Amino acid sequence: MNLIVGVDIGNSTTEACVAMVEGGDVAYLGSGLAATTGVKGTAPNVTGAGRAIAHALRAAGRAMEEVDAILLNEATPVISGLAMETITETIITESTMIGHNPQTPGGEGLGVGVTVAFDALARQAVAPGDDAVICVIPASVDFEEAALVLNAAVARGVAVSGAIAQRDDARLIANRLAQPIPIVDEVTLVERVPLGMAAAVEVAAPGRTVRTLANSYGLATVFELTPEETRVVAPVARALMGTRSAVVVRTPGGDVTDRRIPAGTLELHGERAKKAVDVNGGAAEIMDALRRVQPLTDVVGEAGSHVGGMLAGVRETMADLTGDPVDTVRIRDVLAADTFVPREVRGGLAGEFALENAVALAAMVRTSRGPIEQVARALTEATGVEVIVGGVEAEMAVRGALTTPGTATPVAVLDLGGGSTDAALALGDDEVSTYHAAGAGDLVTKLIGSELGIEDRELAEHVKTCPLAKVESLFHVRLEDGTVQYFETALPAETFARVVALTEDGGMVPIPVSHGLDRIRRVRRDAKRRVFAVNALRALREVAQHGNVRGIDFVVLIGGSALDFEIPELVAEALADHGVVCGTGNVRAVEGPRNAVATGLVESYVRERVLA
Amino acid sequence: MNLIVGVDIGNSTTEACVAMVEGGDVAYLGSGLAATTGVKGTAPNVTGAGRAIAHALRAAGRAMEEVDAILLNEATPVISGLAMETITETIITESTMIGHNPQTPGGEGLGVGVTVAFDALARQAVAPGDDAVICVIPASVDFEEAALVLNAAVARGVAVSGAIAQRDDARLIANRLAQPIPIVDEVTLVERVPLGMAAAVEVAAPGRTVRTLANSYGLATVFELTPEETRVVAPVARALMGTRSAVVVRTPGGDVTDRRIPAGTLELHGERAKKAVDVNGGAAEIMDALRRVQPLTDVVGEAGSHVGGMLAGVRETMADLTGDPVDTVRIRDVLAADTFVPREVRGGLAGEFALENAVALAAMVRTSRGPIEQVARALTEATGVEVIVGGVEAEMAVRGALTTPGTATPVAVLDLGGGSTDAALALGDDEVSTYHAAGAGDLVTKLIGSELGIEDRELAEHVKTCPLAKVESLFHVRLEDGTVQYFETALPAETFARVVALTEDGGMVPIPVSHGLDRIRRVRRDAKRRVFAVNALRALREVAQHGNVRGIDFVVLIGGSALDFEIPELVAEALADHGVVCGTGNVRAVEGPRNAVATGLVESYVRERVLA
Amino acid sequence: MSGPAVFLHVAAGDGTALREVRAGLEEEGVPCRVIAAVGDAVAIAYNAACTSPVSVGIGLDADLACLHLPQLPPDEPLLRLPAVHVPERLRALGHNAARLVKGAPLKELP
Amino acid sequence: MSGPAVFLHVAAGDGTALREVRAGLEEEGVPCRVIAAVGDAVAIAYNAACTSPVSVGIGLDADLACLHLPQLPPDEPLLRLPAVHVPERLRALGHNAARLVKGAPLKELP
Ligand SMILES: Nc1ncnc2c1ncn2[C@@H]1O[C@H](COP(=O)(O)OP(=O)(O)O)[C@@H](O)[C@H]1O
Ligand SMILES: Nc1ncnc2c1ncn2[C@@H]1O[C@H](COP(=O)(O)OP(=O)(O)O)[C@@H](O)[C@H]1O
Ligand SMILES: [Mg+2]
Ligand SMILES: [Mg+2]
Repeated sequence: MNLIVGVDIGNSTTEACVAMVEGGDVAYLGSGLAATTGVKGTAPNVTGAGRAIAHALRAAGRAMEEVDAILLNEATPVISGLAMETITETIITESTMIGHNPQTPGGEGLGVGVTVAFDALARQAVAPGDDAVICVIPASVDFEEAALVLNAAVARGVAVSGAIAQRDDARLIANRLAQPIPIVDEVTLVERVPLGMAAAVEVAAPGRTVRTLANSYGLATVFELTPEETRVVAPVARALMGTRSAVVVRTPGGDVTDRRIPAGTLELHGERAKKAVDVNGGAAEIMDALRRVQPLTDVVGEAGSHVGGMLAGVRETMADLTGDPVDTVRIRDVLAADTFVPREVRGGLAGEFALENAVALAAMVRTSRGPIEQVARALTEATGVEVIVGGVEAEMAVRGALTTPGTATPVAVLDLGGGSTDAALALGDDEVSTYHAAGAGDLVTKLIGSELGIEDRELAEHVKTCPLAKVESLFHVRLEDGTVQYFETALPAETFARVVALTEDGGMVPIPVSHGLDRIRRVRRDAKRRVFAVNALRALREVAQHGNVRGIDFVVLIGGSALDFEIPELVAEALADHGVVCGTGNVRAVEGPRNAVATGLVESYVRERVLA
Repeated sequence: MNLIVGVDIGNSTTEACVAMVEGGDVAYLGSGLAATTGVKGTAPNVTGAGRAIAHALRAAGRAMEEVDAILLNEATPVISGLAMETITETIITESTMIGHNPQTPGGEGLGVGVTVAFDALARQAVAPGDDAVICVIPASVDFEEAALVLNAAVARGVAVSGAIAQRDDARLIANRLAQPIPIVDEVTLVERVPLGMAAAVEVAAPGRTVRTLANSYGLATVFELTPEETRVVAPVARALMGTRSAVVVRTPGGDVTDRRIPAGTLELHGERAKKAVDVNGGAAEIMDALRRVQPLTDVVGEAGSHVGGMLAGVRETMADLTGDPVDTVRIRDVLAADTFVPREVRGGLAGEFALENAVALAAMVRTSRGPIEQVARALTEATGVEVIVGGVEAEMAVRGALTTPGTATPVAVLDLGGGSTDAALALGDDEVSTYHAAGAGDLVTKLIGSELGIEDRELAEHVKTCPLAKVESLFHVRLEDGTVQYFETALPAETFARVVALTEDGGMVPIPVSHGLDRIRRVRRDAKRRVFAVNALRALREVAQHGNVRGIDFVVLIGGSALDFEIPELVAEALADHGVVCGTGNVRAVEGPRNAVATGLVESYVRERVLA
Repeated sequence: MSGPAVFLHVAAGDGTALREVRAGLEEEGVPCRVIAAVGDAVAIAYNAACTSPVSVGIGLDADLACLHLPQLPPDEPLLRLPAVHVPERLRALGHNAARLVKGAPLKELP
Repeated sequence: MSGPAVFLHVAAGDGTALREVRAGLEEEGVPCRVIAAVGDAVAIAYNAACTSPVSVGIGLDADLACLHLPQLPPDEPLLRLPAVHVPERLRALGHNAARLVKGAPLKELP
């Protein structure tokens, strides 16, 4: 009888299990996990491993002194890095448009005229016969005074067709006008609105969006533009699509541009071929080029370009982590994902935001790290127990995953981790082929964070792993699926009408962004799809014979990201057309998708002893 | 001085405009429209034309007697048809699962046991040592009685691990249990639940979804399945993904199948090539094949197959409408769109629905209809005014669209109508190339109706053309964009918590489906994209030189569907990468996207008189 | 005591009506507070609605069960059922009171 | 009169506070009803909240402006501002009363 502990040091998590082995029989007594300490495969791992083992022993009701041997996996020497680069930029070269969406604009319809300062109107500097005017009202003017002056001007015969206000009082003003006009308010930088220029103000009916100012030919009609001028203002129209109110001021030479920032080219070196691809072409083109040069030996970015800097950054971080010289770091896989980043528009007047396109890259780096023996030795020192370095990680993962009820070979195991999505295919008993695809849970967190403008990584992680709810009153929330949950005591006022993430332990984390629940949910699910659905297919194709996924019978999902409440579902959806059974692993019928490698180490140890 | 009326008879709408012409000068006095009466290009059109002319004359303040000539367009002899075919079917061959989502299930967690009738439990027919049980409770049992019996059984030592209830009282029962168990309620056909079988009941925490029963390996664990059996139940797991509660009963031989209904092949005959394509492959494959055989001369469906019947139907309807013999009807364009249809699952126990895949086809048929002269003669008789049949519809459309401010050649006009999306490209002055793409507003309406399960066409039309709102209390609604609208008097109780369509005239039409606002919105926008974004690109490629859309400077959207509050935006989005200015037409700077052809007729009449 | 609850004002009744209405509310997971009252069902329902912190009230007397909201005219309750009645309909009235609070579509009365 | 409205109970005040609070509500498009009351701002605000058909109340006296909800403990209003105060903050209190009714995120007080 032997008390054995299996230990798996992953990039993020170290897992352990305790088993009693007698001849060919094995009884599992407990398991545990802890965060990995240090870079996987280096001496600092010992701390985390010690913690995981201690947890497992506690669960088993055993002590370290009773342990006969610790089995440790031969860690794969791959680690992953992330980078992101914005490839478009929106600039308003002169103040031509205000496309922001105040919550409470005033009036309704379209007003066209020449911009005039409120003061000038108050001083009667505009004569009855003059052109129609758009009045620009600064914050110093009270709404009653504003209405008084506008009404007086109209009474004198001045055509007042719209207004732009700095304070949040458009409705207050509009409600007091004898003849209602459209008013856009909350224009923070109202003093920058050029005066004496042709301008148009449009406010749509509630629930609708502006029609004239969001249409190039509508702008052409309003400002009597030539075809050439129309072409120049087309980006203004595009930027205003979907807003409920808008102002466009026609300044000579004023312009909005939609600039593509040259991001540079990526050079993919394969064993047999080489391909250069323009990053501005987007993720699909990069992944397409990658498919053509597989197997990949390295990736370099054009020197001096954005992507060059981006890849150099990845290489340096990796070199720092591993202690390898920068020039020996080789990139063995990349995953590109199209994304977008909300950025304040340069030259805007009311803090307008534009969604800029960006490309995110995850890269997989093979390192020349020292052997695992170093960790093994340190672990023996720390525990006083013999440490046996066992089989290859992928084989152990397969062996552990196969303890899931209902599985059999040919089986593919997909380890959905933090940095990489690892596939291992076992057709018969021993031949295991593997692929390490760059990109996993960490990239999902990063995409969610940047697309929603959330800087705090922990918050982005909450958005990733928790269902959402909308706080509809101080006493109830509406969950993602529409059901309502009631509370006896008031929720914090700052969560009111906000979207919150519901943590597993019943907590409620407010998400401080202005998007609605559904938008946040879509960002979350799209990010998961772009990473895990894409990578599952990609990794399975790499390990499958002739790239044919249909030949695989069972796909078992393991790893931390398989614990997610929707990632397994999204992966199953992506594999639905390939005739495989896909589900989340349930290691030893009790562990769920955790502990596969640690369990595989024990299984393989037992088998070898029986065979010996 | 001549008083001239231009008349355009479209498939759905007849438009007219009245102009005073003097030498080369023209002054437009008014315009009007009416629904087209009869099939476009046939004598019954006169009624609708008369109405449109009368409206236009009234707007112009003129009488029919003053009119010198009516200009009529040479109508394009194309009409369109629609068909839809379901290609998958979900069948539960024995009662194995109940995946419905009652609003208020009881308890939380997973319960596994053997199904037993409530009566048997009440009669103490289950002994303490027996297997764990899942109790099946019919509607005749009151919740207090149910709780009493369950508590008594547990007190006697019977392991009760879950329950299935017919009434809506799962929480009432669960609240009264000494030991809480998961309970799924509102199982309408509870008497069909097989007794004495292994079963599992799972209820997820609020806002979450079932994990074990929606995972193939979870089912394998619960029911101790072999890999072969696991493969068989995989569709059950798939069907349960996303629900909050579920029941699975394991009946020997019970099974859920996901059957593909063989839909047959479509044969596309081009002028130079021929291609057969399997309809089950989906819309993308059909459209791809179409691209390869262009120009298309006809399409036939495999005899005896679903798609064969589908196309025969289109052909017959067209023949009926036009009076042409069926075998002379030729299909000149098709648009295929992937869609889905909610269908009740055969063999379900609680009215479960499954979304079945379907393919919708729009077809464009060239007819050999008699010349427009027939309509012209009838119109002269009806009005007593000379009717002049003028130029080709597409040329007139371009000429009318070019009265939009800010436009110039090279211009492409996209007429977004009811049955077809027509492109006309004018590079210089007179060379106009055209393409009639099947599928437009009517197909969008049809997709929306079938995907949401709305039978009433008018209601589907409302969903298509109106923004949505959710009635949040009897006194306020929340609009699509999140803003709130308040009412002084109570809204009808049946609209409470429902999604409504807001008609342009301020009306509120309840949409009697169970989906949330956001789901309905997504269906609506996706339908518009699948039809108009796809067709805009397709039609522009067909008319552009070498299929290169970039060579076009301006794209002007006209026709009824260009009036839509979001279609122009979705088309502009689809063309965003092609460097064209795209916007909604504003004919004569006042008509918006209406009246282009009627205006073009007058413009061309004036030009010819000047040249003559 | 001011927790969120539907107020249920009871002037009289045979107990069954009260039990069913409360069961409907409980199944939906919305708290309710039962208070003895004097007056006819419509009037006490309106009063219950006006005082309930979630603005939903129910009134019960020997003849009627009423569901009321403060925004409605006092003599026009949203729902009015005979109090001695099919239990399923009274249960549904409880469900609907709760659904008004939760913002869920109302149940059709069976 | 029972239309949906925030109730604004006023014990005293210099008029400016009242004007600003009402302006905030008007800008948001939510009706309000001004009613003379006796008592301190907290108490009358709670009373206003309990009687308002939309369950949002405001109380004003010479010292304080309070925003209250019936579900809160009577002596703990959601918001409490000095009544003789920066007008922008009083305006924002009106905005927030309206936003509680509309279910829109609250404005930060300037
Ligand atoms: N309960 C959970 N739900 C969703 N994701 C999770 C959960 N727990 C961990 N993760 C994710 O799993 C990833 C780490 O996976 P893990 O298997 O522990 O990594 P590794 O294999 O690299 O050690 C992280 O991206 C983390 O966000
Ligand atoms: N206001 C509107 N908003 C959205 N769609 C509209 C509107 N008015 C008409 N339509 C759509 O336009 C289509 C008919 O277009 P029309 O140009 O009148 O047809 P045709 O060119 O065939 O005569 C129909 O599908 C109808 O739903
Ligand atoms: Mg405002
Ligand atoms: Mg229930």
